[in-house]
Amino acid sequence: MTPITPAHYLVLSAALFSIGLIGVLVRRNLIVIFMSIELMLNAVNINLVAFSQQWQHVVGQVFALFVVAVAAAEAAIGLGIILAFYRNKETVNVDEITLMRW
Amino acid sequence: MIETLVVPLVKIAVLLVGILTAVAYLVLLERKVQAWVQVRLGPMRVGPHGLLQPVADVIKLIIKEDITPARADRWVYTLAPIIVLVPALVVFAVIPFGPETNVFGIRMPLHVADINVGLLYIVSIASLGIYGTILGGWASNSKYPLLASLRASAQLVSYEVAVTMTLVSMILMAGSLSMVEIVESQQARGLWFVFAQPLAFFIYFVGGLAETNRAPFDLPEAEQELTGGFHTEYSGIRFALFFLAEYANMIVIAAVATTLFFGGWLRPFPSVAALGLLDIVPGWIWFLLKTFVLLYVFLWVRATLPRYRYDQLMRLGWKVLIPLAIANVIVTAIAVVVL
Amino acid sequence: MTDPHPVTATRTPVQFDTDELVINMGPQHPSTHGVLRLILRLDGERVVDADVVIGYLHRGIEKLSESRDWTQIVLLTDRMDYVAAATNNLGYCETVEKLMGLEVPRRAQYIRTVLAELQRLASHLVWLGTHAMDIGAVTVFLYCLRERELVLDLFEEYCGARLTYNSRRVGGLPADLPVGWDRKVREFCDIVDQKIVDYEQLLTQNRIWLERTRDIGVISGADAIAMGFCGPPLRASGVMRDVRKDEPYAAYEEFAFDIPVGAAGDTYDRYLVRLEEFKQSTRIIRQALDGMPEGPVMGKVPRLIKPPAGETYHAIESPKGEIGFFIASDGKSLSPYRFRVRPPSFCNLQVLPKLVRGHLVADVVALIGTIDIVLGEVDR
Amino acid sequence: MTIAFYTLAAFILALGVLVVSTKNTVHAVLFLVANFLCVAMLYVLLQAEFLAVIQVLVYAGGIVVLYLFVVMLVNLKRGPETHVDPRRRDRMGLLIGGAVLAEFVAILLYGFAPRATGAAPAAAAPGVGNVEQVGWSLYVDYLVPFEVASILLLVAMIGAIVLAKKEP
Amino acid sequence: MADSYLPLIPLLPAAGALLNGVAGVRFFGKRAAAAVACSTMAAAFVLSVAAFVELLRRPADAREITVTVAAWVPPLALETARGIGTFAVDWALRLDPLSALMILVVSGIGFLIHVYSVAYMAAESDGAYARYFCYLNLFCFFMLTLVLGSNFLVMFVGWEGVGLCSYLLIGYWYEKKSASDAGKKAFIVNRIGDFGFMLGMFLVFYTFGTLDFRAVQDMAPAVAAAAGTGVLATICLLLFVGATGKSAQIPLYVWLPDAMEGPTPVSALIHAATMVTAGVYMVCRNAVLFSQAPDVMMVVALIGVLTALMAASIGLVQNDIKRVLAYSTVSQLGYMFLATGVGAFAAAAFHLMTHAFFKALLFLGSGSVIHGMGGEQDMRRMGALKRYLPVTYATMMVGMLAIAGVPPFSGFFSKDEILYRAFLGHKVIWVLAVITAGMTAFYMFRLVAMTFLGAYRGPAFPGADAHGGHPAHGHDDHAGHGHGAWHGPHESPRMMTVPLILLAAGAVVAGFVGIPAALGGANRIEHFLAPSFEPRGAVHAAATAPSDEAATSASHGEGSAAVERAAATAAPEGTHEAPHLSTAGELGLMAFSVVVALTGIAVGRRLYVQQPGAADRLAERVPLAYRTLLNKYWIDELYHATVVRGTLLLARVSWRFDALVVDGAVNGSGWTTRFSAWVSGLIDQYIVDGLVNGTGATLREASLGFRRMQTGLVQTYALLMMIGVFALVSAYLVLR
Repeated sequence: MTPITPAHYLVLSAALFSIGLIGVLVRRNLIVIFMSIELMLNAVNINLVAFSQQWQHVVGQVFALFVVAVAAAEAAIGLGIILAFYRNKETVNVDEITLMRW
Repeated sequence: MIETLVVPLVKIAVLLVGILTAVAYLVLLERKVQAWVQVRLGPMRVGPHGLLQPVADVIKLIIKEDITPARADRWVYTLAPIIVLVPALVVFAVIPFGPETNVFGIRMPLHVADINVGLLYIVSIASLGIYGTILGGWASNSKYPLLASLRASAQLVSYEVAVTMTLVSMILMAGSLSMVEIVESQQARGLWFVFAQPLAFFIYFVGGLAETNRAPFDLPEAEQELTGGFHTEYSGIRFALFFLAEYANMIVIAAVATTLFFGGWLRPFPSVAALGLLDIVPGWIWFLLKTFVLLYVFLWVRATLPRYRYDQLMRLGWKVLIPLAIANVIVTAIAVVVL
Repeated sequence: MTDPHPVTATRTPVQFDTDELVINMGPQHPSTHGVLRLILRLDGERVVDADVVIGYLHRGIEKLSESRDWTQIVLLTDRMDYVAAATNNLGYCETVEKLMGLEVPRRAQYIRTVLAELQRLASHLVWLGTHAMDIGAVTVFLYCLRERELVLDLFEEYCGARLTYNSRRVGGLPADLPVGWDRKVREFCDIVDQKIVDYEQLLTQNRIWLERTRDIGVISGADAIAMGFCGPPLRASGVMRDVRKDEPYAAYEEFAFDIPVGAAGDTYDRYLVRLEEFKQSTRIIRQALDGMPEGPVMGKVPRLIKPPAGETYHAIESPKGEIGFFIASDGKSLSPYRFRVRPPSFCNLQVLPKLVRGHLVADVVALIGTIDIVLGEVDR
Repeated sequence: MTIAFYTLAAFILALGVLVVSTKNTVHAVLFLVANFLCVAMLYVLLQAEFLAVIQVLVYAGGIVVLYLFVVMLVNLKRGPETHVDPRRRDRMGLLIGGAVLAEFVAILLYGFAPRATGAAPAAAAPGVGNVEQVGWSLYVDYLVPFEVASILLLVAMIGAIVLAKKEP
Repeated sequence: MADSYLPLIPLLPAAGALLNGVAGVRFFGKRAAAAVACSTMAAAFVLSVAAFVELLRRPADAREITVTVAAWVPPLALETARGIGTFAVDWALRLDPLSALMILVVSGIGFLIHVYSVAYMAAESDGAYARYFCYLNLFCFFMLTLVLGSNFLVMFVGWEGVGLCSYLLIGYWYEKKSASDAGKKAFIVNRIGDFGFMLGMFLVFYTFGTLDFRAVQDMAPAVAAAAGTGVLATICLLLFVGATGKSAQIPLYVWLPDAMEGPTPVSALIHAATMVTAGVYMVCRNAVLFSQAPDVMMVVALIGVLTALMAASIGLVQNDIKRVLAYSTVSQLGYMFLATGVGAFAAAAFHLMTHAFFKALLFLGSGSVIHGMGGEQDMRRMGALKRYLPVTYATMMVGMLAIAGVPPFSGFFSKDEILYRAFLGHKVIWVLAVITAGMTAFYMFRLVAMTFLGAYRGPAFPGADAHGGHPAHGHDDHAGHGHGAWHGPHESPRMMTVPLILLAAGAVVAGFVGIPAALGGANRIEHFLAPSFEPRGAVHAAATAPSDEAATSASHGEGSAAVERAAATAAPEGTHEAPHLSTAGELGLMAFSVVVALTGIAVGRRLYVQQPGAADRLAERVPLAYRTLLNKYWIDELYHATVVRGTLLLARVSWRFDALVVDGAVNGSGWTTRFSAWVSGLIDQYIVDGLVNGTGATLREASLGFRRMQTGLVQTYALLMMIGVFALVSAYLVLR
């Protein structure tokens, strides 16, 4: 089998990214949307690690680490918001959350 | 090829069988210990002095009717106990039972795998255990189990933080994440880390108690209050799995404690030459002995201490243990740098 | 059946919250000392409101007594507070004697006092065991029951029964003490004194125990009186009230003993008060045995007990608190016109909702234990 | 090596699709966890053990637990999802997703940055353990970002607490 | 002493006027009003005589009493030619020979006329009667003030007052339009004159710094020397204009003939004796000034003689009895001015006094004729009244002779004096004067003849004897002032005839006062008046014994009038006419003038008595001359055409000018602003607003479009982002 080249990883991450993207665009449940975002972030991480491995430099992994940190923060805050919103509006259906419109 | 494939598999097999039997007999041991404490005999009926009681239990649980509550989420319902048990067992892969010894002519280290992120591996796998509790409570689709599972997972999460902090301080001491190297560093220093870090051990032990929902922290399962905690709805084999998982976790905590604090397979006072004769006893016997002692303490505590109330429990966790652990880390860090 | 007490309907939700739960601490709950039903409304862990439901053990003792003659009623009193049957009998007999104005021989008084104190010890042992187990200390429960076995043996030796003694007769006692009985009692007292020390070592200084009982279910003296507390819980709140001292009956005035009084009125104080009562009871028993006079055990009592028309009320200090008997007879019939009992458990139980409000679910269990109620007495 | 990669890749993509497509949110969360574990294993393949463990510890152990919590709290009393806003353009979303994917692949296949190096250099086994390397670079080269990240996490923590706290 | 009661003289009539005016109109009956009026006049006359006597008692050069009644204008600093002078004027009255003469004339004749009016106005209603007497008294008050005024301003008050009263009295019968018109005409013409007078007064003050006559006279020679005669000439000219207005000389005489509309006694008093003479008095008062301006004197003289000639000529053909007398007054005034013009101030004053007598007489006579004829004034319907009004006829005859200048009547002496002086002055003037004298004699005789002699041409009346000519068709008089049904001409009641008789006596006697030296007379009056005309300092030949003025026969002092004929040795008075004719010359002149008079009368007799129709025939022969004279040289028309129409035209023109130009300008500017506002409004509305709204509208439309993009769905926004990414990436791919 052909040796695994970083390209393979990139294709994989692109695929994963677009799956996440579709999840964000299509799904109605806010939490699923958040999860799709997590997927997209993971895709990015895969990319980073793949490049780090390709150029034998650990900076990719460090950066991936930071991405994970940010993802954690984002998840915390996002869920907090969902919870607060749910407490007031009793729904997580993104279609019903249309307050911020003209 | 054989080395890399067969030996690990054999090791794994041995490990699994060993663990399962150990767990079973641990249950018996607990009931015996508690009985003695309470001026009674404990199970005597099955086998001499009730020694076969665990076998009876297992058979009972397997035979018993396995009910799934109505409208419960069948997949998750069945998955939950498995999710709880698997991490408990998987963790053992990393624990070094003994030094390089030859077994049946093959020199091999008495541990399944030694990965340089060993300790981290243990912590992360342990953290997966939470899912089982939560999903268990959730899947049974009734009020009390859900409440209990939320409470249990909250407890686990908070104490996991404390435990991890103590491990960090140990890593500082040992200078490496790999379990084997930790033990070797203790050997090198000729000092069990428990004496160097008594506070860390205490926090680790209390954390361990809390993580396995035992003794003073066994509120979620408190029979008296919320009718049996999150595995009320379970019966039969699934309940057995939960039970096994609980005890397996106990063993894990004990095992990790021994490796980290009590010098793994090292004999007491490893550096003291005088006690050379103690070397006769092979490393892994010491390991098992120390683990047994710790387990006994687990059981002993359960029999005596009353139960913490939930909020006291959380307060203890967050306001006492975690700060202490962090302080400990800082102190050790300074100590390591200075020494 | 429809829920007789639609608690949820009557009380409007204080504040809309996603997870306000209504939990039934149902009749058959491990820590409810019998068939007490407690409907709790929780706000997360905190108890917002509680409603006590009783009546599951109601046998209509008071109504039954109206169709029985005066001596048969003694049997009924056994089954009220089944943990402390002796005190019930004593209370009932003394009330009838008071109504009829009978004179009870001093030896009977002394024996009655010994039996009452033994009964108090037994009741407190049961209380301590269950209370500790509720809070998690399982082993303490076993120790306590072990001691209680000794007391039951003593009673069995005297009146043949372990629980429903039927140990009193109007006017005196059914029989005199068996030979060597008092020696066994003295041995028992020594064992109890020694065991009390064990319990104190086990619990009194235990961090977790303190954590679970200190400042839990605090009741001030004034509130205690207002709410109708009696017995150890009342004394724990700092109110000096003991029927044995205030209105001495049987032979109490002849013995020297002091009444333990608590300060803060929380669960821990009640625990300390009852622990102290152990010591006082053994002390009384020893004094009684030492000073046991000789003489008949049964006063002059007409064959057919027909108390004159009238009504009276007489209270004695049962282990749970002040138990009072009110009997009214029309003078003609053999059975009482009206027989009413003022049970201490019932009075202490009514405080429970106030005690529980604001505490956590785990505390509810401890609080039920601390007021030491027996549903038999509550429901009658 | 390659077999592992392909299986893992398949697993990851399958789980990804499942996460996006399942109706039951809890199942979605579980698939997500599984997905993360597979990714962790992928990292191990890429000799990024430390990151793998972190992935398991932080992502699987922490974040998804949060999701599970929220899902449970939210699903407690919720009726089925009914309201569909007519202005949704799901098909358009799908289309765009696909188009973007095609774009990326196109870029990859037809060579991307002028300096495409083609074959990946042999994965030289580094003398020093991966964790040590990461540790060094993290605390030496990227100390400032590390501190900033810590502050970020602190802020996030405070924010989450404030948001989720019930009014007194 | 005089100065105590001097102020009373004018104030008494004033009191009378006030009483009559305020109370009379409502409460007094006829008798009371008349009594009040006449008594006050009588008192005034008595006081005047007393003052006159006291004056006489003083030495010649000290005959001057000045009384300051009250302070009038507070001192006011005004700039004058000689630096800042204080303009301070007091109510000061001065009695000196001239004014004494005048007050005598005014109060005397005034009193007689009052008596006459009592009867004449009997037909009036009570209110009107009282009103009439109030006006009359008021007139006398003003006239006395004018005469006694010691400075220009007091005189001017009187001046204006008399003008007012003349207007009131002329327009007495204000219902009659012709009367009120005449009143207005008189007043306006007088005002024009007064205007001149005022300017003169201002100039006087400007040059002299004071208005007091005596002061002015003292400074006159010095000022003349210093400022030159130019200033004085203008002052005199202006004053003279005032005089012509008041005394009806050439340009401003037109009002007098129309003034006849008033009741006859009024005409007699105002238009014969007093008011008209005011002008002459004023000139005499300022004799010193005038003498300083010889060329002005010449002008005065010329105007005087021309007026006399012209008036006399008109008088020849007039048919209305009062009109004839009016024109005769004008001509006689011309004579007076002629006298002043030639420097014969005393002669002028003398003629003024004599004229007052016989002219009043003639007027009152005509009044009784009119009264008799039931208001008929046209001579052509009179005649042969000699039989019916014998007294009136006699007195009228005396008056006629006096005015004609037949000796020994007063008219002769005064007129002759003037002629003499005129002769000395300028020969041409003298000739004209003589012709005028002739004419005067003719028309006076014509008047008497047509009225009293000849055949009766009046309306028939019961008891008319055959002698009456064909009765003229009934021309009833205008204004029913006849009393009751008219029973033919009858003599006036005694109340009217007595004053006539007195006046007739006066007319005769008055002349003797000024008999010229040539005739052996002492020309007393000239010496009496001399001090008034020379500057104080001038000493002239001491007058011999005080010439006693022939006291005019006051009605009550009739008998006692000491008629002394003191022949004052007429020392050449100080008037400085150059040549002096020998006595013989003088006598010759006198004779010549008598001859002229007699011829006039003769001609009149021939035309009217002997051949009644002769006059008419003469008239037909020279129709043009006759018509011009009849129509008064069309001067009225001339004035009307020029002045009246002129002003009207001027008014109309100025109105049009104002309307067109001024209004035009104003409206025009208004219009232009409105127009420009309208235009800018248009611009603003269409251009500016257009722009603003335009941009607003376009923006709104655009934003509506975008709004649809904002659906509020989070995923829509994500979608848009992704589309953006897709576009970018594809761009990257394409462009790389």
